Amino acid sequence: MSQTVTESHTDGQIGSASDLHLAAFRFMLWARLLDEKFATLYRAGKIHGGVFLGRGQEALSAAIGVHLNKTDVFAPLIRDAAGRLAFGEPIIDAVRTYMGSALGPMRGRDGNVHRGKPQDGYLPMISHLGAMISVVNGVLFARRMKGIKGIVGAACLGEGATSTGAFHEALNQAAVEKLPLVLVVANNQFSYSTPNDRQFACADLAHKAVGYGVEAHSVAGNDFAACMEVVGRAVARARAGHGPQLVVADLLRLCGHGEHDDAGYIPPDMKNSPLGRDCMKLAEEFLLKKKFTDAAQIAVWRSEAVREIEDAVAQVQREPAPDPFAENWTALATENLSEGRE
Amino acid sequence: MSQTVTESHTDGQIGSASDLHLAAFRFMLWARLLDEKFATLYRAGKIHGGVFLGRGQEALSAAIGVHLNKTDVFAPLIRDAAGRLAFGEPIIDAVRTYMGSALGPMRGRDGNVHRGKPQDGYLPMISHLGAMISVVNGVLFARRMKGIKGIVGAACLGEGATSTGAFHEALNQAAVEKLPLVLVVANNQFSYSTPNDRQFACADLAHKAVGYGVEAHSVAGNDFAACMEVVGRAVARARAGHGPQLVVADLLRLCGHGEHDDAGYIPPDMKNSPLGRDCMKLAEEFLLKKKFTDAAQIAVWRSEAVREIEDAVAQVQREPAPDPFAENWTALATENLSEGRE
Amino acid sequence: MSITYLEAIREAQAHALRDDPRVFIYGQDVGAFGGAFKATKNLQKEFPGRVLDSPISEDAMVGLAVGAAIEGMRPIIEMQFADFSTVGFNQIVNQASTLFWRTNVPCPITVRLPFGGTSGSGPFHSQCIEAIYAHYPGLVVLTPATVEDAYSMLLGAVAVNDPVIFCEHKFLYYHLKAEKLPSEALPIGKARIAREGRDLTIVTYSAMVHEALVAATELATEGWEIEVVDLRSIKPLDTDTVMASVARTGRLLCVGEAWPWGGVTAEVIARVTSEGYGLLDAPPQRLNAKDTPVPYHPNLWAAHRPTSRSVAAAARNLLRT
Amino acid sequence: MSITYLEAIREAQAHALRDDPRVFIYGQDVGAFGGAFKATKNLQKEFPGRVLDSPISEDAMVGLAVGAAIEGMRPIIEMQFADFSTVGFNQIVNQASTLFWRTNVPCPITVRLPFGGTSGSGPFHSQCIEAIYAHYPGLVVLTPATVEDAYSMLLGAVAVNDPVIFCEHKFLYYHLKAEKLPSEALPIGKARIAREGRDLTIVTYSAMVHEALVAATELATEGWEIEVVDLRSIKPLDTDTVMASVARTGRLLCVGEAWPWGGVTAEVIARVTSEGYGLLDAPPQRLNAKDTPVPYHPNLWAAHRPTSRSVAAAARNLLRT
Ligand SMILES: Cc1ncc(C[n+]2csc(CCOP(=O)(O)OP(=O)(O)O)c2C)c(N)n1
Ligand SMILES: Cc1ncc(C[n+]2csc(CCOP(=O)(O)OP(=O)(O)O)c2C)c(N)n1
Ligand SMILES: [Mg+2]
Ligand SMILES: [Mg+2]
Repeated sequence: MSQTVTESHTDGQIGSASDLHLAAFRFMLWARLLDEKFATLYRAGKIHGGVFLGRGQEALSAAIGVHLNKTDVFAPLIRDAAGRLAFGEPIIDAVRTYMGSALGPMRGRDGNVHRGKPQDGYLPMISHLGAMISVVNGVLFARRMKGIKGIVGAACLGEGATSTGAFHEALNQAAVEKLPLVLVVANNQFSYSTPNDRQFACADLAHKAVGYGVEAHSVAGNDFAACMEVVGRAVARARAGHGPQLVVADLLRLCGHGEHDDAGYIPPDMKNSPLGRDCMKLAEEFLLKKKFTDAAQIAVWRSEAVREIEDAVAQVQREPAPDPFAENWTALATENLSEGRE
Repeated sequence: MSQTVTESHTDGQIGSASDLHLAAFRFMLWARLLDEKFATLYRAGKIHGGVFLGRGQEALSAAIGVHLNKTDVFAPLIRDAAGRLAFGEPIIDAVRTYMGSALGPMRGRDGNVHRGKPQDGYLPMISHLGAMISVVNGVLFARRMKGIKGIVGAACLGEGATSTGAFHEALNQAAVEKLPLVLVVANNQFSYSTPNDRQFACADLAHKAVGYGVEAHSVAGNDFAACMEVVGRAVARARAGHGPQLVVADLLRLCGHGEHDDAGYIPPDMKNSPLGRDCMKLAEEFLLKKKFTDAAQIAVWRSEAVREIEDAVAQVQREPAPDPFAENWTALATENLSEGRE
Repeated sequence: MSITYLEAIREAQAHALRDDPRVFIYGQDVGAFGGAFKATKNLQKEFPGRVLDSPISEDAMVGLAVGAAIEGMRPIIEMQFADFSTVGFNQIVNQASTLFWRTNVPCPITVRLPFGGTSGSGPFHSQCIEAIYAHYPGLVVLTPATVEDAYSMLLGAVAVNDPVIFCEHKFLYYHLKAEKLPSEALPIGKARIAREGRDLTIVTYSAMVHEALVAATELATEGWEIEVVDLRSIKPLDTDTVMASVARTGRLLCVGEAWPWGGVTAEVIARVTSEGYGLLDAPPQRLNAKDTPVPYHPNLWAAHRPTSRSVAAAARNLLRT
Repeated sequence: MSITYLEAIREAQAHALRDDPRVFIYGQDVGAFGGAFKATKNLQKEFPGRVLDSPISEDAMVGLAVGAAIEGMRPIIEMQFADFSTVGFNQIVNQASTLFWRTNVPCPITVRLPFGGTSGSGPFHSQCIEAIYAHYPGLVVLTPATVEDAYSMLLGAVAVNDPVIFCEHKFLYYHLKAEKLPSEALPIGKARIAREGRDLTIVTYSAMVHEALVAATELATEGWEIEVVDLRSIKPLDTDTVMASVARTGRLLCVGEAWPWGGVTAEVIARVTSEGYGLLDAPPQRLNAKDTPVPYHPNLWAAHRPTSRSVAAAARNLLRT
């Protein structure tokens, strides 16, 4: 997969709009199928701990991923399988992390959505919501000190995370430093089960921007074409030196908070409203209508994706589990300062 | 003093505008002179730890104090001697706290501006900026649960404190609960030595309100009449059930961060600008112009204030210091659960 | 009928809400949803207006509780996971814990921390940070190990006039069952002899009590009689019960699921050796988790925390000393 | 010429900035103003663009440092007071401390905490919370007690490839003076014998080293030879040096300015008694602050924390055992 899909995504340097859209769509497709595979494995008891899907949020997530270059910075959250793939994460890294493989980037130490490679500007989330934003700031800040220009850093979060002190401090910090931060808020109307009227009281989360002195962008988060355009614009503004950009996307997650949750708290009315439309379907319709591709091609991609995912899972299932005796059981890089090992 | 000044301030039920203005002015005067006394004591080495003045911020502080009733809630910060007096704090409580008297409300356990009486809705600040706001929310929330209506809670802070996560979480919480919170931000252009361009990037702090879904009020913080009007309006809006109110007042502190600081970082230009005008002078001019009072009367008040302050200090200086052997050295209300005492 | 540790926590809250109009519950998803673990299931329906969803704002959640406590209420705050209480840390350790000492106004809040390791939960959903809170003055820190204690100690926590950090172990939520809820209980602050013995005392708390009991059963087949002390409360810590047990057995092994530096095991050993030195026939020993974050993969997790097997091994070593 | 503890901290930072382009300083008022305590005086002028005022955002300050460290920088974060680090707590204990373990990417940040009691500073500007950080894996916690150590250990902290919590005692800032800065130093992680003796070992750190030394001098007039071990680093903790000292003296008194539950004194006693039980001729003892917030009034403050007088009294008791 890392080959097939990233082929057409040569480090953000994709020629035409249609190329970029097709690339994004393929990441969405791969992400949707990958998520579904994780859900299946979860139900089969093959995954330890929780499984968190991005179902319904792939368009937004892919849009941010495809607009980042390899030299940019990315801090995705739990529903960003699409953006992760678009940023260059090989499928096998996702599978290895979920399965706790010793060969994965997290070596079985952390799991599921907690994965990344900081040395590649791909920051592995800690669970505490809002906490990654200031870390993105730090990377951007350091790069500026080093004279590196033209890069951006994107951090994703849900609308619930905007209630955290960490979100506030970090967005303000980015604004004061005028950092090229793109903050993408997926407003999926619920944080876990909590509806927006128990989470915030502003008419529109995009209204927050003026209070920080940053630019805001609103978008229908399940409208693929709109996401591509609006997120693209936000990334371009940040890259051009206009400081932090706040993107607020309205949408619905078409799944539970995690696979243990049936999302019974989402009212049917809402599911049946425009908010509840599946971005995958809308994206497909858009591409077909624009004649960027055809149904046969999509079917080919789909089966390619399924095969690659199955292959990755099969491979990882043969891989060694982490061995506690091979662990050095220290949290310090400076081994001679570590203590408490046996 | 608690008599003389609070006489005309019968629990917010002051008859005419001129009465309220006069009351506020007298609190300002008392506060200015009290602060000056603390500064003198500090220079004489008579006070342990720091001394923090409200010089230049008395109009704003008094305005909030006089608009609160005794049954309201008040969480002042370090520059609120005027508001504290207006809310009903006896001078002697301030002096006892600064001098660490065993008879003061804090019994020598905490000092200087860290004073209050929670049971009277007068919340003693902890030092961590922003931390008192959610506590005010809690009192308001509890009173609403108990069916108590028509009250408001005010929290004061500096512009620097708006950068804290605590500020953000608490203001959002108040907005979600639609609590009658009045948040008074004294934007004195510096947080300690840090100028506003290193603190925030929005054009106007009042712009933050829309991002929380609360109402905003801006005012020239050294303009006595304006403070009275705007703060009065904000308190009335909160009391009438319109949810949290954010008041942003622009002004300058006419002193150091604490008495150890000469505020050399405040540019002379700024001091000489309208921002740097002394609210005491403006208030006096206003009262004289309006013929609410005359210079002779003000002179009388001033000497009354000086005498009361001197009396209070003299009294407290004769009072016992806290006796470590009389302390029970437990932090728990439940004595039988406390441990570690000797 | 049988009732789980988690249900006991729900029942205690229902009981508290029923008996005391000053009690309310505030936390993320605690309302209609009934909480991430369902510890408040149906409570919002049963007690309208008194079980409220909060924004994702741990700092403000605790701050609100303190304000409400000042006003005479007795709030229960549910943290979704103990690990997230670090974001509300300041309000707990600087606002709540100091209020009474500063002002003479009590601060009766209960902060529920679903804590401790479960398989596959990883570094940010598994932490045992009870010692962090116990270090600060002004807090009571409870760690119930049984269904009965989960129930009665939570009722006790709400009744106490001080801030209580209530550490409920997620590993015990569904596993642990009792026939019925207790009508009587040891007072808050007292430890319990979970198993009597005369050869060695294991002092522990929360989920590790059960690992210790399994180890004790195993060691019994080898002829050893192990006494297991369940601390129940780590602050205050019932030194008397611990000392009395050590006086009987002469040997002390402290077991904790938390990280090794400091914490309950160090505190217990420091107390026993400074106050009851002569009681010991062998050096006191301790067994903690390893000094790294809690790993995700079950293989690593099982090696990271003490288990009945490693407890038994440590006990055997100590018995041979 | 003489140099204070505070000046040593400034000099170490100047040195680090000069020698290593990856170093920068970020904190409230550290820029033109030179910091609340003047620990960064003139540094912004000397090193333009590398000493930056931050907003009042402790969480984001630490988060930014972690991001910069990922990018290869070596940031120094100044907390205005250690007490305010509770607001940046989560980024320290969950982000910075876990980064290397999770990802194999080091996190070389130094968080400077001006800590400890001074007269009249009260409950929120006096705290000793080093044990809170030491409890978490992934952090190094340093507590220099001398001007020389303030200098060399801060240089060492910046050089270490891990997050370092650098606890600099405010009481020592102006009081403590040395003739010159050292060119050599003990390695980070090693304790120091601050005074040799053979009758009793006092293990302590930071400002309490000086109280212990005064007590030792006083006890010398009574004929006792007290050995004082200055831990320097509380995590890692140099058990070997402590044990060797206790092996010589047979008696152990641990002194800490922090609160009594848990902490350094408990950890030291737990280690010595479990690993070197036979070395002790008397029960180990400890002396800590009282279990309340730190009081404002000097009379109360003096009774709250250990002083040379109470250290001497505790030592005398132990010598008589
Ligand atoms: C500081 C903090 N508190 C609580 C949680 C527990 N938690 C995990 S996800 C979640 C809901 C997040 O909602 P939102 O930000 O809207 O993202 P969504 O799941 O809707 O994508 C909560 C409360 C957490 N991770 N961090
Ligand atoms: C969380 C926190 N960080 C740092 C401090 C230290 N501090 C005390 S006052 C102050 C400046 C406050 O500035 P501002 O809020 O503008 O109020 P002002 O002093 O100007 O009235 C700082 C940084 C603190 N009290 N709390
Ligand atoms: Mg959401
Ligand atoms: Mg200010």
